[in-house]
Amino acid sequence: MPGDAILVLEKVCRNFGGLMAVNFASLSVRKGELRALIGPNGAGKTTLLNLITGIHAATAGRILFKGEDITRLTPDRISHKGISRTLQITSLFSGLTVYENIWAAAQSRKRFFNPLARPEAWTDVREKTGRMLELTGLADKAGAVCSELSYGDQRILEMGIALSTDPELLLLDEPTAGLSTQESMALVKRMRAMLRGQTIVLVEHDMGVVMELSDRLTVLHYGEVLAEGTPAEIMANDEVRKVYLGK
Amino acid sequence: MKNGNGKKSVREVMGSEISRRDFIRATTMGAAGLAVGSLSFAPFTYGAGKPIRIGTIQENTVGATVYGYWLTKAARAAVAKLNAEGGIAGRKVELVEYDTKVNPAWASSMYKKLILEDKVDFTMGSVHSGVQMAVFPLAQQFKMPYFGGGAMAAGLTGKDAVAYYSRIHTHARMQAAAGWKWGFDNLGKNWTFLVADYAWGHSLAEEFGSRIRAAGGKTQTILAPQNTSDFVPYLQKVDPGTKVLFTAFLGAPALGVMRQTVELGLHKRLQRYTVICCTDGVGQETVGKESAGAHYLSYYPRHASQVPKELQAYDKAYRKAVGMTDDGKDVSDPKNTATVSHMWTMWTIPYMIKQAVELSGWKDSKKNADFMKAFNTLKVKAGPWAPQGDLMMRANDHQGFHNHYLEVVQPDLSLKVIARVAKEKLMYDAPVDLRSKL
Amino acid sequence: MASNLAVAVLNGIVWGLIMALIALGLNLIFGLLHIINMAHGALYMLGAVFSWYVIELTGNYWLALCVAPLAVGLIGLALERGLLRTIEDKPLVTIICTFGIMLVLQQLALTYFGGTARRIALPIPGRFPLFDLQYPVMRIVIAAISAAVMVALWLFLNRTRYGLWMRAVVQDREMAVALGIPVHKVYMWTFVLGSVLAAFSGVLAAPIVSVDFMMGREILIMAFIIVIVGGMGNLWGSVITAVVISLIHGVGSIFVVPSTATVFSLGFMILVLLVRPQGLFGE
Amino acid sequence: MLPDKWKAAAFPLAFVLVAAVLAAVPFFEDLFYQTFLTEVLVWALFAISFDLIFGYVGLLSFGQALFFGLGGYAVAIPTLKLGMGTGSGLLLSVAVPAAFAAFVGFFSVRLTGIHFVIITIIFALIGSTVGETWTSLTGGADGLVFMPPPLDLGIAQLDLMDIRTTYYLVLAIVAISYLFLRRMVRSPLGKVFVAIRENEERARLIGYDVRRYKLLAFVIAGGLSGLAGGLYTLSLKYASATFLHWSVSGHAVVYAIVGGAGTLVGPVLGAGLIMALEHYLVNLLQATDLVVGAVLVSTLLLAPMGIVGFLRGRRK
Amino acid sequence: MLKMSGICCYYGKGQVLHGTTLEVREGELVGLVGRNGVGKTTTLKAVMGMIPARAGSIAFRGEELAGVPAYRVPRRGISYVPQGRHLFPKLTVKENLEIACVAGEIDPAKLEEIYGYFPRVKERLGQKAGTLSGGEQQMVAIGRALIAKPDLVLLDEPTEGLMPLLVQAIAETVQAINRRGTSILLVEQNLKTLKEICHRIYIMEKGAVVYEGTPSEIEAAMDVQERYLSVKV
Repeated sequence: MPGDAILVLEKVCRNFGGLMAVNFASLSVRKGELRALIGPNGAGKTTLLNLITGIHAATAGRILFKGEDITRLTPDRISHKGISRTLQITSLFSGLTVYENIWAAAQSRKRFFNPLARPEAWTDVREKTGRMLELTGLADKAGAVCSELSYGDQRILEMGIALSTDPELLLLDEPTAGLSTQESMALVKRMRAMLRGQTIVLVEHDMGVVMELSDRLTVLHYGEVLAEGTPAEIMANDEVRKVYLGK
Repeated sequence: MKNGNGKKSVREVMGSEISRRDFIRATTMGAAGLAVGSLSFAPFTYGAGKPIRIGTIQENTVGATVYGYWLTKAARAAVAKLNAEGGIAGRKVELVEYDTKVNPAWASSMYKKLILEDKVDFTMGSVHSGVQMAVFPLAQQFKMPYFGGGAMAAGLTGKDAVAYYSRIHTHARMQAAAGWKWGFDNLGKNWTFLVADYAWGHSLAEEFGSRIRAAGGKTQTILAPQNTSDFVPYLQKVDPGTKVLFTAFLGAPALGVMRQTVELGLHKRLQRYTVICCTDGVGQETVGKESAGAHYLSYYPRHASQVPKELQAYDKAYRKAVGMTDDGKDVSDPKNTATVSHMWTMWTIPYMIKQAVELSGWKDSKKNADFMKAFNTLKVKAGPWAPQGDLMMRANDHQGFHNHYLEVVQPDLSLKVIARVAKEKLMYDAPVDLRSKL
Repeated sequence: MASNLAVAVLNGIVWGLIMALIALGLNLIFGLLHIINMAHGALYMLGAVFSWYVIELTGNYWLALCVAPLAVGLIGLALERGLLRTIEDKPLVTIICTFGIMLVLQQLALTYFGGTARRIALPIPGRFPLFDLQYPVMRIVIAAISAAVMVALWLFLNRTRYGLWMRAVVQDREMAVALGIPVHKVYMWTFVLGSVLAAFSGVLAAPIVSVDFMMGREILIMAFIIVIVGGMGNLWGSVITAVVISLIHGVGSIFVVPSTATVFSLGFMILVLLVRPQGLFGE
Repeated sequence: MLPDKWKAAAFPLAFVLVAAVLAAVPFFEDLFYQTFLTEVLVWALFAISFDLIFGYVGLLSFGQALFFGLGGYAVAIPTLKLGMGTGSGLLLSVAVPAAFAAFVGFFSVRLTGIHFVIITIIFALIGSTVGETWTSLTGGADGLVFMPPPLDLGIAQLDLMDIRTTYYLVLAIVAISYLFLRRMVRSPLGKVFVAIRENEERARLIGYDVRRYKLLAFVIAGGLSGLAGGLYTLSLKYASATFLHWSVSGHAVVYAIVGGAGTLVGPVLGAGLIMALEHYLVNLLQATDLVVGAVLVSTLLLAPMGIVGFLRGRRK
Repeated sequence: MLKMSGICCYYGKGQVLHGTTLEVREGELVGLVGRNGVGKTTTLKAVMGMIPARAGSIAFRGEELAGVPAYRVPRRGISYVPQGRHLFPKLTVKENLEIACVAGEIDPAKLEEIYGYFPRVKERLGQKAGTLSGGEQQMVAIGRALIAKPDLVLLDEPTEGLMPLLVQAIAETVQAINRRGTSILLVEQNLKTLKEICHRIYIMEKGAVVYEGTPSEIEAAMDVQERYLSVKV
């Protein structure tokens, strides 16, 4: 589907000392869709996200974002191209308040040289931070140091940070990891509100969440793309069942 | 205001600071008292004038502890003797002491403390060039007379010298003037300088070397870091034709180079020569039997027996006063060797201060300039206060001149004087004229 | 020239072996506890200082060689138990903390031992001829002892249970715990062993270099260089590096001024840090 | 808890109050306290410049002595050898160390953790080795003595041989530097620094070129360390290669840690307290390093956030 | 023998185990199955004391394990084979075995027993563990767990990443070990293997055990399989 594909991976590979973590993976994500990446432990899902965001360099293949080759760019450059992500293990500015966390992300789109600029004067960033706090529902906890938040709130904040960079593509790495079933459901609800219209690649183990949210699924196994399709297609796929159920 | 005699500090008036000051006073006086006790029991009452305070900074904690120990000992003994003899101009003399930590930054801080907090009238002490360089501009800034205790940097009385600093003691240029010719004539014409890659080492190699070369000798210079542990890589570079190996290191490396020279067997084919600064205050038994046969350029014979006849009476009294045996050891600790060649400065300077005060009619800091003028024209005759012999100040550069000695280490590790260089032979053109600056 | 070279090479090896011992202790502690021990030089110095006292009392160098490292080992034990244990997992904090410990130990040595350099007589005074120079037998003996200690350390690490544990903890701490290895005790004994090695090399070097409370400061930097170039955590890389650096230094100083050599070797170290932060022999 | 309005007014009030007290010192105290405070202020500036790179960006630099010493030489050498004025010397004492910091930082910020610590020590060692051996330029360990010419401010000539003038000059420059740093760490730029300290990977992922910001912080810190060295040299009239030795950085480390890293007021407090302690102790016992080392170690173990952190914790 | 009840574990703020309860009886081979990230590995680590349990109790032979320092747990008679083997790569196979005998020397009889299960281990004794193939590493890892003569072995995904032929062999060996009297708690993602060898099977979901049954009971309950193990909602 050329034209409206926003992210394209062409035969991307990455090995770690002989282990092929990602093995000629090809993938195409369309604008506006929510694509879930599933697969057993060690299938290479997180590695794939790391390749897209430039944390690891691909050993082979190309990654195109909006038709532009971003394979060799550094993470900060890729962020400025419009890709944002959350991490599997919560990664916040843990000693700072919720407000400061969001602010740090919100101001990242501005170019600034003046070391003496007053943050109060940046009304646009302030408004954006306020908007984000509302959107994440963390406005009443804005002054709290984020290491004191509940884990669920931390996960939401993590997403809030990612969203505050105005991404065109959002990568979510196991947003419900470490949450109970009830908490997961609450998070999914919040996500629906927060992420409306956003193009998303979602790595998730919780099938409930995946089925609830995703438009299409890609199944990874040993670094390779095993199958791709709508949830219904994937459910009916024998190979996938074998991988998951051992049948 | 600038000379430190300004109005009293609020704190002083409030008295919160008194206890600490009293503490210093008590300790210094206690020490002085002890020294007095050992001399005589003659009680003395002082005039109404407030005490004259002499501030000292010495190397007491780091590196050169032994210098601090002995220079302080000499200073205390001198002050005790001065007080026993009636003080200066009828005023009692007090000593205020601080440690330099061999750290110019710390020393300058302590020096300011001496001037501004302890309000001393005169300052003296330290054998460290960096320390003296650091306090040198402060002496000028506060117009505070300062007398070095034996630092060798020629610059201290060189062309950038300041008017409130005087050195009665030798330095690199004078050492060279005193020592090169003798070495050149008696030890050999082919010299190798193995010196610390450090300002002090550079200047010794330069001062000696240029004279040797001018006289037609050959020189080689090997620089090694001052903190070298293993000298073998440098010693192996010594030219095979070398006749004189001149070394200059301080502290542990000074011992190291001495013994490692012998370990490599170099002592058999060349003469060893150095300035006593390397091992002053270090017992020859510590330097080791490897040092037998080495030559030192010194500024006071370590052993009483080596002191020239006409000075022996003064030397005897001086040794008794500072608590030093005939072999240059601490009377209470035979392992503690005195820095014989440096410490006499602290013995003589207080007396010279007294002379200059009397000559200039000094009462307080207002007459510091006159005091300095008087001090720098002093000619001290050999006597109880000048056991090292006649001493002469030169008013141009505030440099003093005194006799030098050449000592050689005997197989029994005593130091034997084999030559004496009279101070007249050490004169060089004054690089500066400070007379107009006072 | 031949004699220069022969002395340079021989001495490079001898001095390299002593340096290797110091660096081994530093590296052992780093490899296991991830502590950059700024106090290591001070422990080396304490070894030499204690040995001086023992020799003063008994006149026996070989006794000092046994006693002084044990005494320093006790200090290491106290430091690990009392101070470092609670902050072991914070590398930057341990650097600052060991820096503070270094200040304290140096000052203590100064207060009680004094600032004057002391000499320890060569326990074996002989020399043997080497071309037109001579070379002290004791240096060869010291090198041999140093090498023997390294062999002993190798045997300890490879032939004993504790050594096995140490090697295991370096590779996979979590699994070591899961197998029942008391990791905290291993840490403690590693720190003690590192301290003992530092002190032991201090005693070994003492008859060559004289004893002085500042003797550890410059050695520390040399040991850092060796550990980094050889690879942090790579013990035998340190040994090779120590000998090679000593050789280069010995041979190189025939040709260049020492400060130039120092600047170049420091520059080389920067290069290693940037290009191969794991060290030349690290993987 | 105080109303926000009061809180906003608290700092300017406190700052003005402290500055006023310090400015009043020469009218009540004798010269000693002026010189002592001059020193404290200079070391405090050195400590906060170190804290910018350590407390705010999270990089432990043991190499700040290099910039401190260079700042000193940047004042001394042009004045002494080129006959330049004190004003340009002070500007150079910021510019030259900042330029060196840019060079050193270019390599150093690629490394993190202990590797960063070590590379900064190495650079400082190179500096002190060159400084100690290039005696014709630097005077080596003996150092250089110079008499600073009066500082020409256009409207007035400041005689730097005068204690009080020097005190006010140092007080003014340190106060301005403090305000500058305070503004900076609260500015968007400062927020990036703190973000990098808290979570470098996250900062990179939201689009910050982490290395560039680290380099920027390193250069600013280097420039200010240099300024501290310049002021120190100016008050002493003496520059020395010993100031370049990496162990001099230890002062800044101790002051910042004891006072509270990651705050600006902490290092200033730390400098004041430790130096006062040293000056007091020096009359009682000689082993001041013993006490400094012990204070450092016990702070790390008992109050890892320093005095300021401890007080804040208590207030909560 | 092992009784876990109401265990709650956290990674930082994230709660991974929400009151896990399970039991292994003397001589039993129990399977623990569940999808990725449901807390199976954490359950094993909680037993080993590697992750502290903030609530609940872990009793081994009636003695409480929670609060016992991690390094003391193996001495009580529990061995652990972690996911990914975690051999010490730079140690030889022999050393990898020796290290597990924290309290004493290797028992030759036990060693022979291990050779019996895995003849390959004997051949590789002198080789560095890092140079072994995945299957061989797994054999050494199991051998390392057995050499300390445990009463209970915790096995975390021993067949992960192995060739099908080896999967079979490992499964059979596990069964053989169990038959000689060692209790085993076996974690797998692959239900098929478990159904063949286990006495009982627990299914985990979101940090809690949601189903318990014998293989045949599970076989019958297709809905359970679909619900907890398949990709279907």
